[in-house]
Amino acid sequence: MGCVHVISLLPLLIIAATSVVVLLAIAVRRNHAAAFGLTLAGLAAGICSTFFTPPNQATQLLLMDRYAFFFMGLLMAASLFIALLSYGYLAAREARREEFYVLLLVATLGAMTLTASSHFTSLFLGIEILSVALYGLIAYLRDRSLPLEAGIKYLVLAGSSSAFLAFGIALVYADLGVLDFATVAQRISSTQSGSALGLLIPGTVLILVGVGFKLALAPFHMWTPDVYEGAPAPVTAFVATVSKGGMFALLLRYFSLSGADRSPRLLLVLSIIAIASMLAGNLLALFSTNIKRILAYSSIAHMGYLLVAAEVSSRLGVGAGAFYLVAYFVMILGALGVVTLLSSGERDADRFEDYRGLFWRRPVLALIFTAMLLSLAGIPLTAGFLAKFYLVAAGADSHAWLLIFVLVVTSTIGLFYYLRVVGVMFHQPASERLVPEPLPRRTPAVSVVLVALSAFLIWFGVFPSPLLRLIQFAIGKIF
Amino acid sequence: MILGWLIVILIAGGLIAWPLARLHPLLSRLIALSAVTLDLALALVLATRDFGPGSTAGGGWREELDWSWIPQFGIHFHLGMDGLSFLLVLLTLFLGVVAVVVSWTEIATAVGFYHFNLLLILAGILGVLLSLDLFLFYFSWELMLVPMYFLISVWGRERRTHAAVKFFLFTQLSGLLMLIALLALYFAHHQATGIYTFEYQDLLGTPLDPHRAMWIMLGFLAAFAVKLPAFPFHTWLPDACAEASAASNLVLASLMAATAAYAMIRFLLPLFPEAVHTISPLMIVLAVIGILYSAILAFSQTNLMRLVAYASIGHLGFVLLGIFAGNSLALRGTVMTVIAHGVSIGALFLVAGAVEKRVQSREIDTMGGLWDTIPCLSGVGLFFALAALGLPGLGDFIGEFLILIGTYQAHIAAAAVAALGVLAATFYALRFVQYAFQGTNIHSWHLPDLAAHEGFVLGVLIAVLLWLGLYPQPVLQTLAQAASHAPALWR
Amino acid sequence: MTAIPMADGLILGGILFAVGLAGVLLRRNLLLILVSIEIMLNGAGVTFVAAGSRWGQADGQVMFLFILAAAAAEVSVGLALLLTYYHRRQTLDADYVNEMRG
Amino acid sequence: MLRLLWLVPAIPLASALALAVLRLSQKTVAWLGTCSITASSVISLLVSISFLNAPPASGAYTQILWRWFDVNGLRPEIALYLDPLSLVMMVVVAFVSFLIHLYSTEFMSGDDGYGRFFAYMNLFVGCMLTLVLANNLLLLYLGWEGVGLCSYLLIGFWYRDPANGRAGRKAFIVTRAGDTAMVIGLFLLFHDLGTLNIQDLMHRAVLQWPIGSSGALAAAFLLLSGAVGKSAQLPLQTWLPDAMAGPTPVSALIHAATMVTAGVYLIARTHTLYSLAPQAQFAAAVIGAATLLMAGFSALTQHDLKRVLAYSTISQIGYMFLALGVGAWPAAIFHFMTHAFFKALLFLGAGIVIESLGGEHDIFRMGGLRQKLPVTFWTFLVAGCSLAGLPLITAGAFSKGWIVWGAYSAANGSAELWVVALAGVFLTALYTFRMIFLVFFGQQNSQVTRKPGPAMVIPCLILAFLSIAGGYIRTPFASYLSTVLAWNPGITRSPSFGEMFSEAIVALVFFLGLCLAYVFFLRRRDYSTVLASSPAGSVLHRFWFSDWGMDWLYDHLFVRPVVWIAKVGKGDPIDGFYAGVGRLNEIAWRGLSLSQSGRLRWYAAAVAAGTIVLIGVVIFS
Repeated sequence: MGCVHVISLLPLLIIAATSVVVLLAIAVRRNHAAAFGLTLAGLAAGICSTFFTPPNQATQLLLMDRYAFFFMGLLMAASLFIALLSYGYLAAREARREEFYVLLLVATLGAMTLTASSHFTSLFLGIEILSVALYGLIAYLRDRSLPLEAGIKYLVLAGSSSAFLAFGIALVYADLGVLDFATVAQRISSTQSGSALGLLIPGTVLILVGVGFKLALAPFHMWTPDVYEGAPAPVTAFVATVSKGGMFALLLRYFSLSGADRSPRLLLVLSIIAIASMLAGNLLALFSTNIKRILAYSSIAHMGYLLVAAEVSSRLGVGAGAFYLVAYFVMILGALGVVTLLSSGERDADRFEDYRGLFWRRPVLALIFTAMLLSLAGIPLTAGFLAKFYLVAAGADSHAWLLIFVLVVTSTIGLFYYLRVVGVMFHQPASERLVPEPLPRRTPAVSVVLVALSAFLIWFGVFPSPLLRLIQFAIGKIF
Repeated sequence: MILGWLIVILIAGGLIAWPLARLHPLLSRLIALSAVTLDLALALVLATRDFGPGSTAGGGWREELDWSWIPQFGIHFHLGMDGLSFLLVLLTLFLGVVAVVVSWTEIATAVGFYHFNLLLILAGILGVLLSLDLFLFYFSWELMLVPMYFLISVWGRERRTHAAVKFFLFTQLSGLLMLIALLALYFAHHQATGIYTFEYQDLLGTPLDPHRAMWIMLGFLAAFAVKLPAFPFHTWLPDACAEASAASNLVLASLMAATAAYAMIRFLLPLFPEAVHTISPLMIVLAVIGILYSAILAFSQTNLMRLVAYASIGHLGFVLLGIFAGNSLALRGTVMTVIAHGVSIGALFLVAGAVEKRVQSREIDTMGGLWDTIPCLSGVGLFFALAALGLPGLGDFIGEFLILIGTYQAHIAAAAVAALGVLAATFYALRFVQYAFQGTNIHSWHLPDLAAHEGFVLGVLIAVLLWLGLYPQPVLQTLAQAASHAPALWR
Repeated sequence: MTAIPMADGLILGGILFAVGLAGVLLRRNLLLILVSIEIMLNGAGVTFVAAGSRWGQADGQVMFLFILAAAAAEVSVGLALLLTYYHRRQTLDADYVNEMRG
Repeated sequence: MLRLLWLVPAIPLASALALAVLRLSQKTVAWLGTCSITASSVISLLVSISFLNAPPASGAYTQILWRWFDVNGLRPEIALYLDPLSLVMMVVVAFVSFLIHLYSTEFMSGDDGYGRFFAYMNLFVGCMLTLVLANNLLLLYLGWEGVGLCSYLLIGFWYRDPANGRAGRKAFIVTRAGDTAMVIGLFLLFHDLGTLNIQDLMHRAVLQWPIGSSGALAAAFLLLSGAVGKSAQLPLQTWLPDAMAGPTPVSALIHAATMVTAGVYLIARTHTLYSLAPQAQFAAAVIGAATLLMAGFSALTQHDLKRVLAYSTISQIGYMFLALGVGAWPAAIFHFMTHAFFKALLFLGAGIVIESLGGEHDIFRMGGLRQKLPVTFWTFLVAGCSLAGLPLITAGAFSKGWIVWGAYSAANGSAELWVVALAGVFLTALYTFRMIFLVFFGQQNSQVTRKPGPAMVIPCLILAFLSIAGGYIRTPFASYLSTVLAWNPGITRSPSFGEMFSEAIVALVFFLGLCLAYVFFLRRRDYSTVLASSPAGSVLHRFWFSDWGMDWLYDHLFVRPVVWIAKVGKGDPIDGFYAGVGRLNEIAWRGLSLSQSGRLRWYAAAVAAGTIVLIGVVIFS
């Protein structure tokens, strides 16, 4: 492992170092602003580093290519936004706020590892780093009962899913004797259950369980609403974006490695999972009255959509997946940003009552939230529209008609609950005078985040060309 | 370039009108009105420049604008106008002005946001009518939905949320089916030629095997049939109309239907001639059933807006019939009907809205004897009811007559049964007049008659209908110019 | 020392995994569930070691070490959470952890 | 002079517009409304004189105003066509309209819808003249629907009573049912012959269709349906008696003199087509014969003065259809003209009677008005005699005698039709004098509260003159019309059975009817009551009174089913499907929500179960 390898690992190193630095800083003196500032600086540096770090295969475990850098940049940017959201949120709630950033950085590091991993070992390590940090993050507000419950649920379920994953990897290893993606993918495609021990396919399914759990795909999705609801809003945003994004980047890479001739049986399993996720996610959210749960269910459905892209895995499919993920990050961060902003000191703003008539009280905030929801539903002028378009295009290109048909139908079901929320916000109070409330103070960072995300939302929705060019540049090496 | 301005002015007008309402609602209204009026003026400039008596009779796009938009997918911001699109653009802007004027007194809350939405819808409609790039078309098609959703759900009546959601779900699902079809066509074209493009002219000649062509056509048809709306996909319209304000209904029933009919003529028929021919018997049957069905249901409604909505569906049944009759007379009649239906049904919504404003109800049972107290409004209502029942001399008649006489050339039975629909229209139109305006004034109402701006708007609409009914030749002449793009259709 | 056949190792790993899974599903005490998860992980670890010995590679044992480390980290965080939870609710019954549902 | 032709329909239309839009005093309305029709009728007279003095070379004058539209071979014009037939129609329509407008200025005075009334009436006259003068079937159809609309508006003129509105709608819908068939006929004609211009159509039809060909038959039958609806013939006659709900001048103008004869005009206009379709023509004759009898019987039983007249109108138009059907074309048009005079007069007289009795319609509550309303009595008597066909003197006798003769001698004529026509004469005399005796003779039952003024009396006098004098122009009329509408003679059956003989029989039958009426309704009223209360008599009476039960039949056959379907369908059954889809989703949501129980072990079990299922899928697929 030479110097070149180390340099290619720069983004990972920066984030790892930042977490250590923040930890040390806390040891020296507790200061929320300082920890926050250091975190921002580290993340910003990490993002910058992705632009000029030379791509390289750094050891057998990590493939630091442009693809990885793109997703790392995306994850770090998301973390940056989440850090910005968290600052005001924590300041109002928790006495010991500084460790939050350490956990955030470590979790990000885990997710970033996933985007670069080309080996099952790094996959397992990445997931573990991510998970363990997440337990802490979810239950960070430990003197409240909901975060604690969410943390325990996540702990138990994520722990057992890790066990599934590890056992699956072990079975694959027992069968093939190798653990790097390229070889495994190629062997899975070429063997028609003719492997020596017949453990390959079950092992792969077990691995899928682990991956599916992280992505909250049906039927491994049940933790999602409870964790989303219980976790502090910024952490919910993290679970929804960074943790899933890293995993998805890995999935996309894995499938693109196996090329066109993939095992039909595995494809079948994936299709079942995708369809189940789309259906379950959208149906579960239909009449739910908790915003965070609705977002959780909707994220299940969105992961189902994304799985379509993964399954197609043509060049178009990978591009669509990447674009969709970016759009999804923007809108889910935006939506949870609004939730964060509206949350009071006692509890998060996740009930319908918190949003009733929001448009008449805080028009700008309501419109931003509406834009995010409509983007989730895939309505034009927003990034979500083009993302869905791209996704359906990828599916149509590969003649995955059933999948995209289910996608279309379920996303229409999905529109129903987004519109329910929108309808609640635009519900006109009968008698009250309509005096628009000003935006609350103490939240400049959140406002900046929301405005920026809205700008991205519209930008990607109307002039997606730059982003598309970037994505094509990033995935160029894979094919 | 002027086409770009048409759209930009509307969007800019909406964006300016929105915040200005904070200062004073009147400012917002004025900005919106001037934006739409300016657009209408521009369109009239086009009328004299490109479609006037001096212009040559040749074909081709009279105005065109082509910018690269998303080169990665071969998507262009490509607008073009011929006689067909011009007519409907004119209709859109004309009714747009009407809608703004009518909203002057009707809309009192969130005035800025209202006008933003209204102008955005108009921009979306223009986008649909002008795009020559199928992606841009789809984009504009979907773009209309959100502002329309807001128009219903914010400024509607009691059950507005339900109605708005229903509208949105129907149109969204059908739109997504069209998206699949559109992409299938896109890739089929790529397969055949190796070029990725959404360009209308390029896709026109895409070779498709019949089976695939049928499926792709069905995808497009789903979107158009729902938006039109055609029987049996119509049920969102009455619900939406029952809740939305009069101006929204004008946009919803008159203009959205116009876009759907336009899309069928512009895209469905030329892109998939064989598939359309195969399915046309079914569609003709649906159209005829729809005509009769909606007439009967209109007859039984007690909500004024709902009644008019079913009347609208009946007229749109004729539109569907004309499109699938496979006859150029019928096709010309279709365009006439779209225009005349836009004016007459739109006006009926306005009349219903004006009545509602006065008696504070949409239920026909609570009215009666209004002629005693508001004779002018009642007379105007009578006039538009007559237009709706297809009285000769008014615009609707010309369209329906051409459709029926064209249909007769190919499908005698369909034309005969559909002609019964004209008779059935008499039932509900006269019932509307009877229950709303005639009878005894049991409530002893003393209501204000038409205000100046209402009278002016409705008067202009009456004049337009008479003009369309007695001298429709300019319209048909302009339409003839569109023939060059799909000569087989118009021959 | 005779080599243990790989099949035996695999079967042992499988049994451990199954036992752990059954524990997770059947035990109501959160602490025991945590223990069961450890058993599952160890099942995976045993399988790795067995597979490694089949291929004559160190990779299996390296993975086992990673799994051990991960399990340790998980348990430490988990125990902390359980402790806090016990303080709040005075119980570790998993079936009471359902304030959120629907 | 001929170039002024367009003004004939244009002036009433323009003044209708002015009356509808402007707010005018009652006096101005009367002036404007009447003067427009005066101007129109004066111009029509001038045009006619000029046409008669110097007929165009082709025998007809066409004035193209503008091309309506021009698409793919369908190129109708807004154009007027003047030939002897349309000239007669135009002059009669314009002149009778003028008289009735004059009458209305007084009749309607004080009504709060005065302006509206004259606007509608002017619109009607404009549309009727358009109908008559149209050179193509589409423009004719425009006028056709226009008069139907005015009929609807004017029947329901007193809109406060829902019953009037109902009558108006009934009239409009029933006639429109016929119109629908007619418009399909237009489609057929255009499809087969490629034009809608009437003269071209007739020309091409002769060239293209052999006699009795299916195309000609279908077209003729379809147009006949339209005519039957508009002219209140079997089986679409039910609307006309109810249409009496409108103001009496409306009944006089629209439902007696002009609009209801539009069907006659249509068939006469397209008579070439009917010559190609003898079966259709014969059907017209049969319809006419049946209608004249049925309506005659119904008229016998009515109590309402205006309803008697309404059935009488139906019956008389039945004569015209009979004439058309047998091929006695000029007789039909001649009867149209005389009927316009005397029936308008009867209605105007009835209007005076009803007004003067304060709105009393029941003839059994009238009586003895001879002394109180002498002028009205005499004019009414003249008109009644004309209607019943007092021989040698009255116009009605000339026209009706002609038709009766035609029923035997014309192309499609037969002895059976002749007998029916004679029976009609008898019935006409019977119900006419029943009415006259009951209203004007006997003892006075109610008080006369209002006397007619000059504006109401003068039109009556003029019409009375015409009801007599109109008959004497029969021979010049026939020869004049012969260029476009020649008598279609049949084979002479028996030389002894000549026209004079037929006329003599008609006269005999008339007197028979008169005598019977005298006995039953003046001398011995109790005879009629006895007859009507006898078992068979009362059944027949009720049957005839209710228009042979046709209203009941249609009510059960069409109206109720439609209303029932509408009631059932109100909530839109199709929507039920979508609601079902919605409910299905809701059920799915409920089911799935149960799975989100919040319990850890359940979640873990789901993960395990999912894993097992997926492994199963992999292994067994």
